[in-house]
Amino acid sequence: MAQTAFLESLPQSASQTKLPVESALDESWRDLYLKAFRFMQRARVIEDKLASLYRSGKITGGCYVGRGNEAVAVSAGIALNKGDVFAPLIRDQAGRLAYGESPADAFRTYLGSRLGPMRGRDGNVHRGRPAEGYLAMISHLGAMVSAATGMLLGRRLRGEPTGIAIVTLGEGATSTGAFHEGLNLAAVEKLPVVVVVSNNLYAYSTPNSRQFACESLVHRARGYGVRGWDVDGTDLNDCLKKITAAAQDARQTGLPQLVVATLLRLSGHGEHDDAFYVDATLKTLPVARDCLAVAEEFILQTNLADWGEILEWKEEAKREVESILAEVQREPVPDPFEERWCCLATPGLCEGIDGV
Amino acid sequence: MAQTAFLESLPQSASQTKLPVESALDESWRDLYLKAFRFMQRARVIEDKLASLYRSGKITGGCYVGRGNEAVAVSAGIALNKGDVFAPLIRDQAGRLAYGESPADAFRTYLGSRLGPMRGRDGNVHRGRPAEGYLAMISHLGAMVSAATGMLLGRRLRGEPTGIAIVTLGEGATSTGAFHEGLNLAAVEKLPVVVVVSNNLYAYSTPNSRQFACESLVHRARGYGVRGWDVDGTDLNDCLKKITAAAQDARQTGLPQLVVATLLRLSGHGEHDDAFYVDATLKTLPVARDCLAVAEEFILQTNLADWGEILEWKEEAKREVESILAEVQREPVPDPFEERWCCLATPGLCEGIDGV
Amino acid sequence: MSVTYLDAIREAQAKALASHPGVFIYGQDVALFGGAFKATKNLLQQFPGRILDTPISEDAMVGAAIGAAAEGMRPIVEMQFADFSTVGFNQIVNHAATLFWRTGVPCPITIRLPSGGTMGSGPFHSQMMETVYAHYPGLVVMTPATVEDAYSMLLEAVLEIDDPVIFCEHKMLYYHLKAPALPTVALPAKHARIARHGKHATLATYSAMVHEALLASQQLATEGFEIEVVDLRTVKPLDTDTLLASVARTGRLLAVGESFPWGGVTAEVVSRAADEGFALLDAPPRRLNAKDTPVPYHPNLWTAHRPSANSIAAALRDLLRS
Amino acid sequence: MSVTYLDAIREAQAKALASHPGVFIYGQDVALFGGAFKATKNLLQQFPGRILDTPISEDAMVGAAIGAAAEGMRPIVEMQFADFSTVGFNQIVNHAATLFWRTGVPCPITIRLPSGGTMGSGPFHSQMMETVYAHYPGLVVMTPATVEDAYSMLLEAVLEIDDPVIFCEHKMLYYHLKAPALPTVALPAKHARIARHGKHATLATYSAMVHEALLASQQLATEGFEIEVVDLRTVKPLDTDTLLASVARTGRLLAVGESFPWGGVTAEVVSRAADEGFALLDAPPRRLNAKDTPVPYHPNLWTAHRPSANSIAAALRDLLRS
Ligand SMILES: Cc1ncc(C[n+]2csc(CCOP(=O)(O)OP(=O)(O)O)c2C)c(N)n1
Ligand SMILES: Cc1ncc(C[n+]2csc(CCOP(=O)(O)OP(=O)(O)O)c2C)c(N)n1
Ligand SMILES: [Mg+2]
Ligand SMILES: [Mg+2]
Repeated sequence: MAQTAFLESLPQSASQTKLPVESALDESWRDLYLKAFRFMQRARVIEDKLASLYRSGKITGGCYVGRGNEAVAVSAGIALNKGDVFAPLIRDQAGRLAYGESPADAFRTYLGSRLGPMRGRDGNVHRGRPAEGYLAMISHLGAMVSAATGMLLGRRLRGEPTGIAIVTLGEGATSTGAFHEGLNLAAVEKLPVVVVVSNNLYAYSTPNSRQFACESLVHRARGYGVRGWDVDGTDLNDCLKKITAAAQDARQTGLPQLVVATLLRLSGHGEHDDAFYVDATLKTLPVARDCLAVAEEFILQTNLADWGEILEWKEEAKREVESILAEVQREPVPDPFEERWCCLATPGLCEGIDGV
Repeated sequence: MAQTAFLESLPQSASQTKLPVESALDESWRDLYLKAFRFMQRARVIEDKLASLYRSGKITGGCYVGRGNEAVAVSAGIALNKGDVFAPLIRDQAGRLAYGESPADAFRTYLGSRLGPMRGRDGNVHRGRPAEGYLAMISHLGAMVSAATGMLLGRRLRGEPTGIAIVTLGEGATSTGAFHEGLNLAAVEKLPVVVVVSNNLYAYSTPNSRQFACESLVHRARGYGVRGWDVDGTDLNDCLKKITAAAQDARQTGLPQLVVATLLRLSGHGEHDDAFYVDATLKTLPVARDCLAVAEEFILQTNLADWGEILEWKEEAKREVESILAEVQREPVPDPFEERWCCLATPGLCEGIDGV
Repeated sequence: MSVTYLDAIREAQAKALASHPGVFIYGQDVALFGGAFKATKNLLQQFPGRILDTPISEDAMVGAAIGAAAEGMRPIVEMQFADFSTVGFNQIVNHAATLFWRTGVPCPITIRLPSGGTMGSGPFHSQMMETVYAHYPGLVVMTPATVEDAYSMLLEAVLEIDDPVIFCEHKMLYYHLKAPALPTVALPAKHARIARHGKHATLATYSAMVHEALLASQQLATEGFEIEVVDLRTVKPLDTDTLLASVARTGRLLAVGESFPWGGVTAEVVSRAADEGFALLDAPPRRLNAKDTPVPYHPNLWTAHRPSANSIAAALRDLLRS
Repeated sequence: MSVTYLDAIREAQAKALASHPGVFIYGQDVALFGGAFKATKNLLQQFPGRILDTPISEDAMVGAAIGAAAEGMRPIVEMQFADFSTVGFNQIVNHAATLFWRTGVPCPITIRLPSGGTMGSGPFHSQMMETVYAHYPGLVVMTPATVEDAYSMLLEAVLEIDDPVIFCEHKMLYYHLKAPALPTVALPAKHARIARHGKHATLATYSAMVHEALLASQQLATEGFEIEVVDLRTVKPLDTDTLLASVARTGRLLAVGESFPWGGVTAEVVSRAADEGFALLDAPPRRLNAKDTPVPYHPNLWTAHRPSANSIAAALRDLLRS
């Protein structure tokens, strides 16, 4: 797997997560941290539930979780304001929650509820509400970068404030032409699009060594003329600090940013995948730390909360998620006889339907 | 056109073309320089002829010349050995000659001769002889990067020496997804593909400001993990030195290289285009120097040859080109009744032709 | 004064820009340069800031248009040549075409494809692409053949249709096809049009081939046959009613297209006629397409590659004899 | 022991790798992982260095395969899903498909497209793409329906055909379709096959729909009608002879496909039959396709979206009544 050089380039011992001194004393930072943590916790609960629905055959198709990616995801979601554009991908449950998505929508989309945003037409992680700035990914990786850019472009052309956009991707998606064209376009258009790449060391089974040959993907930033940010994806402190700073920079300068976070994917590619191919050595390195565990430890060490509180939050999340799921399971699923089988917005143009 | 910042970033006075001291005394360098110069001269003669054929209506379709790009092109062609892979684009007449293409093939392809490499099926700059490592570009920009990579990959898989590949592109082509995927693939596959970008400040009418936002395209090299070379495209010395060095490096390391040469396109995009949109200030800057004139001056200054010799070479080239053209004009053109109208290599599979 | 097909396209865009603040034009060399074919000439001066040059990034151009459309804009994307839309193919067929159906948010973008063959343009600057786009649900595919249609259908595409429209404008018609003036009334794009009335056979076609068809019909008229020429105008949706009504009058059908022969409009037309209009047909319905090779560069080959008035006339004679 | 359709694909690749040193496999996750569907499982161990994982770069994957093919290799490109080939579309239709015609250098690459719908796969992991590829000159498009064909046609594609082959393998058949053993003799890929003999109507179809067609024919048999099922096997070139011979026997034709309804195989089949076999038809030739929307995610919708044994049977009854 020719991972050796890369392995050596990774830190061999955990860079002690340090409480930023300025922040330790800063109440609003503590609030933000705990808020983020609780979204992460909740996302993990939701995804554990999804995985168990999948295992029990209640989800048709695939099931994808963001285990290990929560710190990055939540930071992206938290950095956004209402009305900002968000284009998440498969590992962003925590970010979706932080951005304001109802926990119900995950279940609705996986279970195909007619009341969900996709109404059973599209499923699992392919969900969003574009009318609210929340894009629904298509599967083709990289495609959302230009779409998010276009949303901001549309706003600017209309003379409105653009807000910012955050688009998330895996490192594998950086190999697509769409990623390149999209980021370059955002740079040329000088639009505040923050592209957050989670380099979780694998794209499905493919290691970094077969994905790119540069030392770090963050070195790509300069080649697009955008600012680059190198983030420890296992450390919520680092993620929150840098991703919110990148978002802030985008807001202030109106310019794109490229964030590259490093972490290890702590699941299979999907729940069908046992990830046998993951290098055993990698799993022993700091990059393999579970960001949720790291955050828990940090909270305890710094007395942001005690163990009881953490457990209580988790229990609360579980109760809430259970009850939401129970409701969603009672929601109506699509009825083919009620479908018009017409996919055009314009009246009168559907063949065989509109009398055409 | 928001070119201002960019204009300021360009050198405001001609960086004195200096004869590299080591080279001035080096006979083989002088020979190389003069050889390159004569290819450039000859390419200019061929392209002037093509342009006049175009103006007199003898060429159907477009006509594209490499005026201003000769120093880059010839250096690429000269850096290649027989059997190496060459994937030139529209401004590479000089490089094609240096690589070994017969001057007749340009005319044959423009005039659609049945004896040309494309037999009237494809035209103008879309020509090559892939069986000899010489790829025939498709129009879609960027597409040739991965194809050239694939040729080397094929050789390596067969256990043969790969040789190197040179792929040329304009800066506009760097905005394509194909360019990005291709260069990244070459880097991942660790194949000696030299990508030579001529940033001639315009892509058709589009200035750099609407094409990319980085300070220099050469900064992209690091993001692919390849070596980058920054070249003055108006100076044959610089082009020869760095492009042959890049090729040499590719041969030695087996790794890709990214060369970015800067110059101004000294023609319209095609002969139909008067290039009214080119910034007048740009034309006064060193970047607008005609590489052929610069080389002439250098030759005279350093006594590599005298004016009489230069003129005689040009006249010789003219005579030769005239006579080649006269021959090509007598060559047969395609006859639709002799065409099989079958585009498959496998016998028996063409619908309506092979009894299928 | 007369108006060319190209003028009509420019004027339609000018009118659309003037009528709706959400309209903007996005493409390579469309701003100061006015487009490779000058379809946007002077629009930048009239509508500053709304005609934008893009990098050579067809995927991102379409992607950005989709995003802008989701925000209520009505972008026009100009492909420099139809052939280059293959590089934006994914965004068109998988993103633009599915957006409304998936999310309920309409995607009103118009993608202008300078299409079809002209001499010496070769395999990559000559293609017709209506076939591949019409295949995908969620797209409307227009193929105007006249100056009037170039104008009114483009206006309808940009201002009235809330779905992605693939607007296949034929490069052969740009400069040569003229009309006395821009139209003031218009047939909705979804209706086909009888371009010439006749009774002996129906010739269904679209885009530049309409003119070859009319020439062929003139030839046939001198031989005593009245050919009814149906200009399909829009190929998705396809106006089967007008087609069948014509076949009902004539009993014979030839479908002509400039695309490659496998699949495409002629297959769709003939198979609809055969299915829904079987009893109306007095003879086998026929097709005539370009040949099954890439579009050749040399004029000798190019002329033989695509249907022409002569080859259409020959096919009609065949049809009338059968 | 029995062999699945997927086993057949793997074994064909193993045999091709063993037979010709120019064969290699290029695709995402094909090496150690053995492919998203395990179509290349264990091949890396058997053929070290010849099964290569690629970055997520469909355009470059195909481009590289073209270059390698020009050097005499015979690459197999695995798309992770057929749907993702849209991103490599340009290299396939404009580069691979034109190489031989333009330069005289053959381009023997096989592009494997895991195609078609399975429940819960949604709009972007379910598509059939034979229509768009068959439209382009220079490509051969295979759509095997059986374990035997998956094996022998893939072998023929990789080893014998010197042109780019789009190999549409159906994901629904991967695990469930079984045969007792790999075939030892094979019908050349360009020939259609009579999958069931009958006399009352011809049902022409391909890929997974062959099995729905056979089920529907069983239903019809209990009602007294013998349906002849023609498995087209390869849709470009299309075996018109076998098709017409069947229509000559039955006088009736239904063409069924899982693709979107506009254009495509069913239009090509019906229009060829109507043109070349008009006199053979006793009733209007019919088509049945998927619905004209993206492929839906939820099983309720998905089941209704594509043709099924039941909807085919209904269409047959209709056809037999007409
Ligand atoms: C263009 C394209 N090709 C292939 C795929 C199939 N695919 C889906 S996810 C995936 C791996 C993605 O890896 P990465 O981008 O690193 O994200 P991660 O799953 O690691 O978060 C692949 C290959 C796709 N979705 N799009
Ligand atoms: C994918 C694609 N889109 C558009 C075009 C049309 N086109 C041909 S050349 C050109 C400009 C190329 O500019 P650049 O790459 O800078 O090369 P230059 O002409 O300046 O040498 C364009 C837009 C194309 N060939 N391919
Ligand atoms: Mg990854
Ligand atoms: Mg340029």
